[in-house]
Amino acid sequence: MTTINRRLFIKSTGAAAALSLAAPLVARAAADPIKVGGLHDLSGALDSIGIPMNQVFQMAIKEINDAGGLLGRPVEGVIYDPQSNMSLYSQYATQMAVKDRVAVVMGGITSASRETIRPIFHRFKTLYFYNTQYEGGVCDRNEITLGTTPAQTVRRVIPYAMNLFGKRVYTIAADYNYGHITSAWVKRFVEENGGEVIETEFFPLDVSQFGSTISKIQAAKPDFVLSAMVGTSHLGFYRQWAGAGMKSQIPIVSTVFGAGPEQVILTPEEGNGILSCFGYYEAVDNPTNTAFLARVKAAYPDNTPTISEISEVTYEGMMIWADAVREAGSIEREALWEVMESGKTYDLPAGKVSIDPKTHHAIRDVYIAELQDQVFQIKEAFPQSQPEDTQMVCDLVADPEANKHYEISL
Amino acid sequence: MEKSAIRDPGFYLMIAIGLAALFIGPLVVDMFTIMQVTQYVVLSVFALSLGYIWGFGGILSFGQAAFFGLGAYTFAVASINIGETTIPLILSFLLPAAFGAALGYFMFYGKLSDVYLGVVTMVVTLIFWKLANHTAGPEYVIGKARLGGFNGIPSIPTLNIPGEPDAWLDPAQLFQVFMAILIAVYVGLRLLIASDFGRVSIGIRENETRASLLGYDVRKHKVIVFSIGSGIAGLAGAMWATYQSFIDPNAFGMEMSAKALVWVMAGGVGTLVGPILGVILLQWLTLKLGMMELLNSFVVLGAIMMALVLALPKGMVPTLRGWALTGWTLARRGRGAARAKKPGEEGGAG
Amino acid sequence: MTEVEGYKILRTRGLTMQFGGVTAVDNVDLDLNDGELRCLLGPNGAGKSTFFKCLTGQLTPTRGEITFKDQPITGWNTHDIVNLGVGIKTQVPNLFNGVSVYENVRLASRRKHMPAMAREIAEKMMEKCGISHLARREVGLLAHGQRQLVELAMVLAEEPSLILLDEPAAGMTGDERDRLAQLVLEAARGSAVIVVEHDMQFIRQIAKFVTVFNRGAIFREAMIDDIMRDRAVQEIYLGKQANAAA
Amino acid sequence: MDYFIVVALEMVRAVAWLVLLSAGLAIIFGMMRVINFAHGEFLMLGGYTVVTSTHAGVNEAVAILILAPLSVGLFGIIVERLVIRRLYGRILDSLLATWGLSMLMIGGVTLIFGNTVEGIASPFGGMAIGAYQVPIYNFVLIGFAALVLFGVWVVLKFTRAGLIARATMQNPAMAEALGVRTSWVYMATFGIGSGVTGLAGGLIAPVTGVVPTMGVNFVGQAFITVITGGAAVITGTLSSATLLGTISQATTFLAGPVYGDAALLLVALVLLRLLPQGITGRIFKRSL
Repeated sequence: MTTINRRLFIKSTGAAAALSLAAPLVARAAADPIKVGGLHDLSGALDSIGIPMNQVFQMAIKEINDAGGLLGRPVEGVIYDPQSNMSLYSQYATQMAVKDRVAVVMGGITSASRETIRPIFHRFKTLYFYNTQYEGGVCDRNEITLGTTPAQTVRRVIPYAMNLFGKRVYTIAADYNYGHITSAWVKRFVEENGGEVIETEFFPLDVSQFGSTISKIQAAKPDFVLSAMVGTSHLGFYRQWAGAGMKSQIPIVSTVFGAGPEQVILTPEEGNGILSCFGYYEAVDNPTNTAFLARVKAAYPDNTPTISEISEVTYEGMMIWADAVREAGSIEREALWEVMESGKTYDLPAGKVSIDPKTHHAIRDVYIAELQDQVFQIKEAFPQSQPEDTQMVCDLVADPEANKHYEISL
Repeated sequence: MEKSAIRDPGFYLMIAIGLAALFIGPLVVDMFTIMQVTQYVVLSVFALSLGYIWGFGGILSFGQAAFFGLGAYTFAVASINIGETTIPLILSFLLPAAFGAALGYFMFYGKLSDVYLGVVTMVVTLIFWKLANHTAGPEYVIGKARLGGFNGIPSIPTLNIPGEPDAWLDPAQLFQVFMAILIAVYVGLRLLIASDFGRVSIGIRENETRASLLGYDVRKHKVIVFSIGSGIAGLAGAMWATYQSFIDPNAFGMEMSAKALVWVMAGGVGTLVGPILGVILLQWLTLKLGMMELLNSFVVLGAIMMALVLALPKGMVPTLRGWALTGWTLARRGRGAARAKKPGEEGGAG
Repeated sequence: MTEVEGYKILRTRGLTMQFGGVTAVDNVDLDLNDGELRCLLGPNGAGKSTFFKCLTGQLTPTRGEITFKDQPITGWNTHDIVNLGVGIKTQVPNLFNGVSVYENVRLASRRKHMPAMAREIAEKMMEKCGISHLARREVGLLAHGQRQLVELAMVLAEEPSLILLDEPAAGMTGDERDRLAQLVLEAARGSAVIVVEHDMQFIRQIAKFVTVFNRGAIFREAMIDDIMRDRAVQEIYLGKQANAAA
Repeated sequence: MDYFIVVALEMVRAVAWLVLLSAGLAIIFGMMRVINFAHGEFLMLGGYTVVTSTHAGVNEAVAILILAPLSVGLFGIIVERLVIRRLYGRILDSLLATWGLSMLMIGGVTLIFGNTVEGIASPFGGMAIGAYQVPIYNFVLIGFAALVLFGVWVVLKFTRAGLIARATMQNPAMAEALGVRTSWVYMATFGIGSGVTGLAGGLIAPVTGVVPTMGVNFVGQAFITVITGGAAVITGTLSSATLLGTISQATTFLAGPVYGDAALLLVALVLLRLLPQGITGRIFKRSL
């Protein structure tokens, strides 16, 4: 058993003991499950990301129940499949908040889906955990954001790569919010470190042919390519890059590669050597993670998901929430905020995580890793990185009513 | 089909059902259901826009989403800038209608027809979709509204009472207003179809050559029909934007156009009730499938669509009508066997 | 060319229609007096229907000019030509199949008249063509002869000054044909009429001056009796075009 | 200088790409007037055949050139028998039915293979043109695009089967009267169209991400190419692919991929306005 679970176990048995002393009236309430919502794409374009998240989400529920549930009540997952469709996101979010009256919701993958459902949960006062690495800037006390933001990742990987390869950078990015903001951060960090971004190119998410870009990159002769390319169409870039024999000539650094199952879809020859930066890799070396991965394997022996930051963080979300419920002895939002804002540090598979009370974003360890034979090897770790970007625009302590997604301008 | 609306009992039945839902619905049904039904109402208006131009004008558009999206974005941009919603709602009808007229002029005066017409409308939709997706950068701002690219425009205001920008409608009121719009669109289209203009449109659908050989300007007629349909689709887009309080480029998506086709097709081309039924049935199904953790929603939905086309090629409403008619005839024949055969109805119709 | 004097309501000069390498209408000069009833004869493929299509703007001629009521209408849109006063019954009836007979005819009369008047005219024309009892039937379900009458009623309801009838008698019973002949003669009292027909019995009932088409060009123009005696005309009808054309 | 060679090569590759994507669709649409909305998923199926069979140890070339066209062609025949056959002459119904099929296929492939399958690397590696590296595989794509068009041309022009197919498409009733079993001709045509699509799917597998939803990205381009080309399979596909491919690629080089896509769509729009029946509806009328 891992540390966190041993601790959880003691606490929950304590809670159970306390409950058994309580009046029979409470015992009846014990039969009522606490509902938790899971809103991940299980079909459609994003299912390859959503399905592992959902698997881990279900596993977390099972673990909580095996440890005796919460407040003496079992936890029940309410799972809907928004089918990679924004209007279904908004419907199911409403349904979870209004009809199912879930205590908390984990979910949303793209920023678009988050901005669809976040206002709904805000309006109906349903606690919401967004567990994806994203461009930063959400300022909403109702949302707990555990994924990494550019100030945590880009800031680390840029100097690392510049040290290794050189100072001239060619940025290619997906043509949407995330890509634009990330590339702005890239430019800033490259310049802060005395380098130069020679070109920034944006690609619509449905572009799958990159021949012209590959020629242009060759003409520009950068020291490395920084990719913030997203989605399955953009995978074509890595293949065509390798196909042109460029892999051995110009290295690739990515801020987002490996959030989904990219490293498994590319062959080792195509993927080897790509550098990336996340808050979690399977290779993170601590006993909590080893045990976590073993449990994932045991829970899904046939279809073991590849765990990336996005699914590990979903697990984190459930664990942090469960811990707060136990400590607060309540599922009320306000009580849980108080626990989570206390600066408590959680010992999780990804390392030590705490929640920044000003932004409700995670302060967490960040890793740089290199892909070798479809597995990321950790090169360097940066403990306790702050979500500095969101901190620039958001202070929930001063303004607890904030409800906005800031676009951080640089 | 050409039965005058004023004489058709079904017409009054539909209005009655609509009014009943409008007034009684919020009293007897819970808030969540009301919000769900609001969605069906919005999409029904959208389906009617295609049901009208296809079923009663013979214009098959694969790009109805272009106008839906245009209406939605118009409403979003205008309401964020103006700070109230009445003028934006009107604009979201007028602008798509004007654009529809322009595109219609381009197509019908160019004698495009058939599949080619479909593809041009589809291409236009794709262009909108691509451009809308390309507006992620901070330079794409209209007044106070950031277009937002792929992520779309969040925080679109809810409808307010005309003249009182701060009097926002609650979900039940929103439902009532939308229901009223749906009834108005339905009644408007029925009356339009029953009018001489509508009858000429039906004539054009039936035989374009004859219509022009009678001296009707087919091209002009089609442009008008197309433009009306575009305006209604735009209105539906605006309703969608305010209902969801956000809008993204998927409003311009192929899927949106295709869905409209499926609703109309499943419900029955050449009816107005059909598209509405199509929306209710298929949207309900999509929603339920996502909640059921069945195999995979796409498999089930795809199979149902194929089954619908193969089993009910005319759509639900005409098929049911056919069955009802056959049943009625059989019953009458059974009863009236003893009676003398009735002569066919004669004389002029209204 | 024509011997009959008077106001020429229709005039074509050098009218030519080519499809790729095929010349369907070849250099046709035709004059039609106001109020004249003209029959157009010729074997299948002689270009009569194509000629009609050129007159009504359904086809834009490759060369040549068409003048109707002193207006050069070459290249005009169909509906504009029709609105000048041309009504046509096409070879294969063009009808609004999904709607009733009455609605078909009313749409024709409604073009020029207000609803009440249109209704009256429509009913009168159906009566005239003997299809009142079919008024509420769906046109798509009628027999060919009945469809011909519906289309005729539509053309008459337009009250055109030039009526073009392309094989109006095809598919008709003897009674229907006699009635048709009466109708055509009556119509010709108010308008100019061109009739394309193969049915010789019918032609005899109505024709006076006749134009014969062959291979897209005008082959003969003469009074019906002369035409009937013309050996060359008989030959082209019997399919000996090769000799006759020489 | 070498940059211009690279750019020119890229344009040719873009044309070849459009030809490959749309040839199968063109055969089916041009000869049968059936719009196969599941065309993208047929490509996906070709890609999956290659990927899975390569992982099972089949030689890559065999998988791409033989297995992919065979299995997708066979699948096409089954689809034709079960679905398309009932919908001839009903363009719209067949469109809707195949749209359902496309969803069914996306869902079905996800169920069977899962949504993450390791792809195959593009063979042959790169070669140098001056200071530039280009994938040798580009030449393979260009070669096969030419071969597909040439093959279809030879079949239509010089074989009895091609003659029968052309006769059937021109006038089914007459062909039937002459003893042709038109139903078989349709089935074969659909099967061959599907097979060509399968081959294309196999050929693009090494350069794209093979995932169940990949078809969605291609189907639009394929349609526009085919419709812009008009009814003639070969000249239509070739002329519209050439026009659209070069213009969009040139724009991509000059202004970036968004404008490249937009240029492709605008050109298609203008062309359709000027030539409402597609390029071969007006020019090259008598071509195949």
